Amino acid sequence: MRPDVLPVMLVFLPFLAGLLQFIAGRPAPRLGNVLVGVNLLLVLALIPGVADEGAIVANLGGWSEPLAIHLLADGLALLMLLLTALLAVAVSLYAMAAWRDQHHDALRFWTLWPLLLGSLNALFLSRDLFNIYVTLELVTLAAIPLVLLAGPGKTVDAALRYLLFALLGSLIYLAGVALLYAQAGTLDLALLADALPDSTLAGSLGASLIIVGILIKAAILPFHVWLPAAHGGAPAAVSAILSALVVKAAAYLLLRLWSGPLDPLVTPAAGQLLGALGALAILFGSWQAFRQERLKLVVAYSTVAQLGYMLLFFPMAVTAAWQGAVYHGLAHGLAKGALFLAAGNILLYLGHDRLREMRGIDRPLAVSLLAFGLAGVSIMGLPPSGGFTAKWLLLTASVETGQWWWTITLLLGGLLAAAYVFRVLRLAFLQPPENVPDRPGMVPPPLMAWSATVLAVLAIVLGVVSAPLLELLGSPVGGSE
Amino acid sequence: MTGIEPLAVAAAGLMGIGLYGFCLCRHAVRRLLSINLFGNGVFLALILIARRLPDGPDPVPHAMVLTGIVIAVSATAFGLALVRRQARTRGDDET
Amino acid sequence: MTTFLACGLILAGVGFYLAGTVGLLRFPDVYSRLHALTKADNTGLGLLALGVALLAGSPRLALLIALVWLVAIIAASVACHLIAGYALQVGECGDEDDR
Amino acid sequence: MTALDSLLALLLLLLAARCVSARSLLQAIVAFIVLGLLLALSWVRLEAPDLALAEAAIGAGLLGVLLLGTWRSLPLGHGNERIPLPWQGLRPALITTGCTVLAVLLTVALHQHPEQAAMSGLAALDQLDAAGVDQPVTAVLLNFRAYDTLLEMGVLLMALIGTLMLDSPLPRDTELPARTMLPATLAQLFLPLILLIGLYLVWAGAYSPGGAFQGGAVLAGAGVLLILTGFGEGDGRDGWVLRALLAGGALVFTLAGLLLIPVTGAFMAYPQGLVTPIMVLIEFSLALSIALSLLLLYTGTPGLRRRGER
Repeated sequence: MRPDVLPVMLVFLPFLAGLLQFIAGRPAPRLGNVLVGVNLLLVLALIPGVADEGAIVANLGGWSEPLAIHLLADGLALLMLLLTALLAVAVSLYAMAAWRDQHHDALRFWTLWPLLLGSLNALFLSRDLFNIYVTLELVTLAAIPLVLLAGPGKTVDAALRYLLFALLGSLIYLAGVALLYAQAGTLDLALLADALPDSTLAGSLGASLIIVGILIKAAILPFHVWLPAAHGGAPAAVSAILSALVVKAAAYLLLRLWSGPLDPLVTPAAGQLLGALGALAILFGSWQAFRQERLKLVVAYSTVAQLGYMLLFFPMAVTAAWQGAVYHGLAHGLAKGALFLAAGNILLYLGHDRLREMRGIDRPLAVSLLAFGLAGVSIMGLPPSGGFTAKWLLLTASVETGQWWWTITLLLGGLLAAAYVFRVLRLAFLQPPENVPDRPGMVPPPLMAWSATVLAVLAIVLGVVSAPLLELLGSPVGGSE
Repeated sequence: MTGIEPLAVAAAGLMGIGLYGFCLCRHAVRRLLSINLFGNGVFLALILIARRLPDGPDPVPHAMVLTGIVIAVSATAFGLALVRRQARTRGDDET
Repeated sequence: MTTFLACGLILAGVGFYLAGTVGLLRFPDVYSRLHALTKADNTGLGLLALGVALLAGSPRLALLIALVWLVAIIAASVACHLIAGYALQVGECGDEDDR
Repeated sequence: MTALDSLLALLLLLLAARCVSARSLLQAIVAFIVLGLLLALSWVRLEAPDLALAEAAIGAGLLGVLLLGTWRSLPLGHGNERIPLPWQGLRPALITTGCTVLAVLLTVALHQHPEQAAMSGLAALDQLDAAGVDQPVTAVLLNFRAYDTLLEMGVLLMALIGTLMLDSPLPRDTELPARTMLPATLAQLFLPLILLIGLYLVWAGAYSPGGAFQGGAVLAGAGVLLILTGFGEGDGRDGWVLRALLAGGALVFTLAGLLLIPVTGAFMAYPQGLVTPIMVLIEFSLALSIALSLLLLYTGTPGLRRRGER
């Protein structure tokens, strides 16, 4: 089989599954689970090709260069695809148990989720500016109905706010695309860098609009206001997807575009500005996470903070920072997925997620708390987790470039993360008061508990297997060594 | 080409006014309208850009506009359904 | 000669439109506004269509313009009827803040 | 002709300002609809009649009806607000400054012309012969960049799924139109004409302005007319045939992409002899999907039925 069939399959098969599920009109979780399994196999099958040749390109439609749409699987895309595929398996197993008895919600989940998976794959594989716009919209419009699965009455405010910001963000992005097309005459990321004339106002303005649009979609600090309610209010499986993958997809685009087509347009000052936004996000998000009274909001604000780390690549722009930022994306994705799934289990058992009334759950929810703790290790950045490797790389970069202020940010961020993770764990392990009221909820089935744990273990393992993965990633395309 | 193209000013102005409305309006329908104003500005800009080709308008931006209109309208329709649902939920709460 | 006639017709049409618009802006209530709009604008549209049809030069185009004119006045009169009916039923709407 | 352009530009800006600043939400919506129609007019002048058609039908027409319907379903006075003027406080002043700067920069940027003409556009016009249709925009949408259109159909479908999850259909007109027979008669009179135009637009998209999007929008408009005049209404139930038609637009692309790999050895490439028939098939299933999706986005219900039918 030709290797370039694989990227095409990664987009089209999930779409096919989603559409068939929509037409069928009754939930088929098995189809969904087979799909995520096949998806993982396809991604794994991509690895040798990318490792040998550096990248696999598929031409859609067979048209010639400036016109055609290409799918590109390079190291960066492959790692994000791998993260998506691993999370997809865990989340699907979790969802199979979570929506077992709810016909309507299950049908909607199993329709939207394959479509979202296909959209995410399409986004990671895209090599075309306008294509990215459509996939961004696709991801958003699959994600918001999924948020509504928690009950439209409760989540409608959060969903509406999410939609408004997402729509504005993507139209600002589109305005930037229009300006860049006017200058370069092509939408292909690979051709854009060469085709753009040097430092015109239109080029710089286009690049800035593109970046601002993506920052809104990625919920970076001044634009984070829509995130906590949406991620905190969604069902656990959906929160995991949103926090680990959907906002990450936007952050990924920033890395992809900055180091590639926008490279001739960006300046060191812009890099420092983005880094400053990232640092603010880390400190503000962590502090907010520490102050929250509800578990899922703690985890949601933690996402605001953790996304900030990926921005620290931009001021430093060396290979170590590149690797650190991407690795942070992977580690955070796995750990955050585990945290949200575990939080969902706690919510299921208690019937609420108020931190102060959470004590005494250590025995019935031992496995879920194990997942929470292990994932917390990675979020805090303790060895030997994936989070540690990422932060170590970022620290190395900050020392290497002599930008000591990021070192301080990284250390403070780690401390604050430790504070909010341990706060949750301490409350969970406190002895219950004497007269424990009857628990209204149920002990989550093993499938739900273990799918969270598997993700958390993967987040730890990520710290051990870093060498081959980083080799696969390589260095930034346009950046300096 | 010299001189100012009036419709280019209109495109830029629509984007500016749309952004202004998004920042200052509170009601969701008004914000949706503002977003669509911004979008209309972008579409107008794309159509102006398409005219730069010497032999006939450039079909690529035209296709982008057509795709963009459908996406914007379907997302806005979804937003309006959310607004109706929100109003209903609030109405139920008050009674 | 034809061009001359067409220009005259179009100018006359524009004049009727202008009158209708002034009526819309200046008249006090819904009914008299509708009166101004429908009468003046339909005549204006007719004159305009006639003028453009003369300029079009081909019978096919002229026929199409006639069709456009027909559909437009049917739609306009039905819309007028509906607005008047609504006004009659609900009562006069204020200028601002009617709801 | 710059005078006319200037007038259009001025009107567009005034209407946009009105849309943002009107105190009554209804007036804001009306300003938005009029702006959409004027925008369509300006696009005709910019050699984009097919886009003008789409904007008038979808952007101003269908969205306009939907906005008005939503306004009617909101409680009295909902959404009436006076936004602060630029000099009334620090925040409005800052935002005004920012937006003005952005608009000025955009204006300058839109006047910067690069040396060479757009490569992709030239390539598209160059390879038009191989695309199976003569109309460049249709060729880009359905062949050169068919992948975008597939993803776009996905967006449409998911917006619809999301809308249906909310279970908030537009309220039915109960009081007004039933009093008079005129609209219903008019609808009966015009419906064949509208259907004809819709189908013609789909068909004509291959060689002249028009296409699946415009045709689909006009067909959806016919449906809206039927609902407004009381012949049809939204239904709480759906059937698999309807769902298949809704998914059809995306499905036909997906299948074309997957099934043709063994035939042509490429992705989303159509075999030489069959390009035109495949394009026609795609165009009609797209138009049908678009028409039905837009119509259901309008009603907010999963199904449709004739009025009074159970």
